[in-house]
Amino acid sequence: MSDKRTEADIVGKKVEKATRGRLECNTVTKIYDPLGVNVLAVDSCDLELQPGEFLAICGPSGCGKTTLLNMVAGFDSVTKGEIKLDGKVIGSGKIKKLSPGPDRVVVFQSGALFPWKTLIENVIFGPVCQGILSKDEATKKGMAYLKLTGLEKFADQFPMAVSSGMQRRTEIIRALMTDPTIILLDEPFRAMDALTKSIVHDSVLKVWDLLKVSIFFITHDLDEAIYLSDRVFIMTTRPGRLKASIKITLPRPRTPDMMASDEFLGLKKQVFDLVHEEAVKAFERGEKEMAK
Amino acid sequence: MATRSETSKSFEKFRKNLISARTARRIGGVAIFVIAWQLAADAGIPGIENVPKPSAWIAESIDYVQTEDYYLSVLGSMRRVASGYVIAAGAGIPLGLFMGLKIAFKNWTFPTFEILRPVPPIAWIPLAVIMFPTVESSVLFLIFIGAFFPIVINTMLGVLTIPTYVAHAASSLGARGKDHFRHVILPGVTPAMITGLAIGMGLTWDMVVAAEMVAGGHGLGYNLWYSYILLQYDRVILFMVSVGAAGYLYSAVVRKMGGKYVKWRQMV
Amino acid sequence: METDGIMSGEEKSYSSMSLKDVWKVYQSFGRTVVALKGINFEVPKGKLTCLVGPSGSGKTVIINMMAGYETPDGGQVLMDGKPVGGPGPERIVVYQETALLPWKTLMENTTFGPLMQKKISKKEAIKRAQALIDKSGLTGFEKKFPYQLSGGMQRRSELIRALINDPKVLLMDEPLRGLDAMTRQIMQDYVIKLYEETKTTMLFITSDIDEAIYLADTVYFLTQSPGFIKDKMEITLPRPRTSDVLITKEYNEFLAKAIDIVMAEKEFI
Amino acid sequence: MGKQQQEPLPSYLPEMVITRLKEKVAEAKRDKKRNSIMMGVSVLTAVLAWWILSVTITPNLPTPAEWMVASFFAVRDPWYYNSIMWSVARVYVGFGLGCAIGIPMGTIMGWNRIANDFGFPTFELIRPIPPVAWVPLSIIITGAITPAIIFITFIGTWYVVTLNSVLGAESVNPSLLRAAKCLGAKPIQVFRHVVLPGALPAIFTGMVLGMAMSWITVVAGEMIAGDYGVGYLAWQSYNLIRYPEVILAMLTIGALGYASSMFIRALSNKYLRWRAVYN
Repeated sequence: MSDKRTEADIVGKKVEKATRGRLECNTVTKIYDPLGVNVLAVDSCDLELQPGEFLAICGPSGCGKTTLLNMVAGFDSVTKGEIKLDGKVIGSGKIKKLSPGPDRVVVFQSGALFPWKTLIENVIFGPVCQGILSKDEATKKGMAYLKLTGLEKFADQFPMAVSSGMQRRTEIIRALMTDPTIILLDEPFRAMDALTKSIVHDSVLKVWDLLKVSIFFITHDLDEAIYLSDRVFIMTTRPGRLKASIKITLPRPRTPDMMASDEFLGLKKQVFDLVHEEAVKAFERGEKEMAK
Repeated sequence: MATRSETSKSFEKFRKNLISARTARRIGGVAIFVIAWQLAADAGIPGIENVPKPSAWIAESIDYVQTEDYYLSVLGSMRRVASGYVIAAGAGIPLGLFMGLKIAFKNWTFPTFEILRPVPPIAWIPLAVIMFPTVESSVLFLIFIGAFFPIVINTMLGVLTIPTYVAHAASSLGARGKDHFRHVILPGVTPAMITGLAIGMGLTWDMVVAAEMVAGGHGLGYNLWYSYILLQYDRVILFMVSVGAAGYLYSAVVRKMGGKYVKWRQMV
Repeated sequence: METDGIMSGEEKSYSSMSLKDVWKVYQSFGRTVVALKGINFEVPKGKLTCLVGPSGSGKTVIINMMAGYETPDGGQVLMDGKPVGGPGPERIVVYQETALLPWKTLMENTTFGPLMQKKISKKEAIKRAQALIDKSGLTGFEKKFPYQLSGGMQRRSELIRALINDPKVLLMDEPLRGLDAMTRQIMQDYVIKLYEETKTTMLFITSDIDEAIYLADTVYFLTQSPGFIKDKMEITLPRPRTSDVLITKEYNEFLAKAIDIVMAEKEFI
Repeated sequence: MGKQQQEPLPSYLPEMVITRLKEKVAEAKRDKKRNSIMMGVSVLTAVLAWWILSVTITPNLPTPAEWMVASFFAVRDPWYYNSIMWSVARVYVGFGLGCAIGIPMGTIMGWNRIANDFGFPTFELIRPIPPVAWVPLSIIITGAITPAIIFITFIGTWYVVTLNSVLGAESVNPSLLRAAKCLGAKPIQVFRHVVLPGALPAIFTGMVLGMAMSWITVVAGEMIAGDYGVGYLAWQSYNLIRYPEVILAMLTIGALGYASSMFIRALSNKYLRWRAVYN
């Protein structure tokens, strides 16, 4: 790309104020019925995500975070209650037909790049499939995004031939290419070593700041939740209920050394106490369940 | 909060008819196949018209199955496959283990083994008939060859694919020599060995049918070819189905016995 | 957590280990890869030492050499001053992937060491194993196979399988990797309690800086290949350590210092 | 390890390490030499065993010397190549049909539940019947020898390829299917861009097994009912008591089988390049 325009121009000018991406969950409930013993997985969750907000959900394993995300994404049906995105109902007790769509894209925990497509082919898959961009328009836009996160050198590599950090950044770009109103991150940085994690965090923050897209992010790691998000919701162990929410007052843009600041420590203490007792309860119940 | 009974009852109904819908489709699929066979035979499509119709075939087969002749041929083939297979397993497993464990032994035997392995077992038929005096011994040898190569190669690969960190952990805990073999190598190799035994069993039935058709004597393969010569087409199909059933039974036995030894593996 | 199961009878004698100017070079297809470039570090007796480095920086090679599965190309691996021989029960490794024998139940795995070394009778081995199993909260799982245990439980069974042999040094290669953050936190406390009670000499390898600082007395920093020890940090946090030390000022100063050391390697990822 | 030019060793390596490296290289050379000697010994022992067998226990087995001489002439006879052409043609037509029908059928059955319900039970009923057992029925249906042999080769390949395609399609990572739906892909696009490529590794395994099975069925068909081809050549040589040609035909069939599976493996390496793992 010989022309000298900065990537922002190609990617679209920096969005000052987000206008879309308002997510509302009112008394959302999910009841599973494996083998006839019905299990209350998510118990009347009320949640509101403002346009362009970076929201994190923390909670022990098996507390229903992923179920909530699946309901918002349209992979799981909602038993009771309603989920609205920018006013349009995308999930409720009445809607049985599941319809995941490009307006709310999921980045998966174990990574879901198509191994048989190169990084650039992965990135342009969304717009080309929906027919909103021609192949070379999508490629130009895709390369601009890859350049933004330092991956343009690896555009023609296959996912398995690049490091996990690079795979994860490509997957986030692939999600952004379809101009979603909201991005759902399902513990995408799990089992990454500290250094790779901090680099991927910076890429996410840089891209979020540029596009102001709403982000719904579930994780186990408290530091990550506080460092990245504007608000942190704590979920109780099963059945998952939203127990409390903490406003993160750290200034933007965030830098790694903020993690050692007193303000960060104070927030971490609050979140830590809320989550720790839930974690121990879940841990004991988990062990007993295995013992049967 | 949704009342428990209301939601679970509807879900119960949903789950019950979901299962019945699937079984209905499955039976439907098989029924369509049989009806198509019946209609095609009636309609006189060039190839199919001299194939017996299912209705006629079932009637004819039921009384033939009770005859002693049929019973003997099934027993004959099954006995041959069993004895050939047992010899192949008896010889194949130790050889596979040795090739996996001793590099020198592997270098000595593997090249010859690799030259002979691609030769399809069926191609051994003429040589078997030349080398072995009686028909029975040559058919037995052919079944042995059919099962021998898969068992040896899979057992050897089984030894080589035991994870190194498990073997390391065992040796650092003090397992040496005979203990290391009994507690690490043998259990570690079992899944691959069972795969080899299952593949071997599949091939033996191909071998026994071909060998009996060519070298003959008695047995399902021989009768299968012989009924074709005598234009008794419904017997041809009956013997085909019997070979399939016997093969399925033997494979199930191997899988069942194998399953007992791999309880520790996650049922993937 | 009383300690009768581990401290059985005679006083435990632990040893120290050290690496003196150790080199490891691999040659494949004409290319020479220097994995370790003159490594020097100490695992002092009765101390918990951590080694931190990005994934793929030769950490596992160091553990394999200390356990005796590989030999260094240059320099020496010493235990109490003497060069180290082949693998043995005095230096036991706990790996990142579970190295429990998949085909043996939890009880059979735990008693495997003593039975192989034929030092104590089967009855005595089962008694000691049962004590360890009860203490690590695995009661009731004796007959389960490894695949039936959760991640946290598999790690604890590996630790007790090692401890029943009273190893002189316990080598751990990223044992908590892949566990979710909650289980990992609880497992870190378990390792600390284990160390503080028995004072076994331990080497704990990890790619997580905050885990290393929380656990260790000394932390060594290994660079991307060619791997060499870039820096060393003495952790003076008080013992016994509990999870509220994570929120103290002092802990976070160590953390900030460690982040700078590690961040210098940024362009490799 | 091919003869790569040795890259210069990094300068900062101390003396001791360089000598150790040289030792390792020398040791590797010695191992390689010992292995190749072992291979030679292995082939020699096989020939020796064959010679002893033919002299003592099974007299009508030709000695290696007889075999060499007879093969020398047999290879000149055009009939030999004619038979190879016939068998190869039959295999590739049968194999081609087996894949052309098996792959789409299997992947669709693996991906779509309704298709699976209708098609799979019937497939499972027929599958235990060994392909060789189809010889008589295929002659009845097709009427002539060559179409019958092609039909059973088709059956042999079709079984294995369809089964592996079903397993391949079923084993596609569900997150990939969800990711594609998330990105707005319609069902057809999900099938073409995710299910088919995802099932490809299993399909290629099926093709390798299918190729081996098709050689088994073609040889069986030619031996039992054939008039041309390598299988017929082997059986005919037996009838004409030309025993060395029997062994030659056997080894030829082995070589043809090996070459065909190499061809399929080469094909799979081209299509599965994306499987090369990091560093």
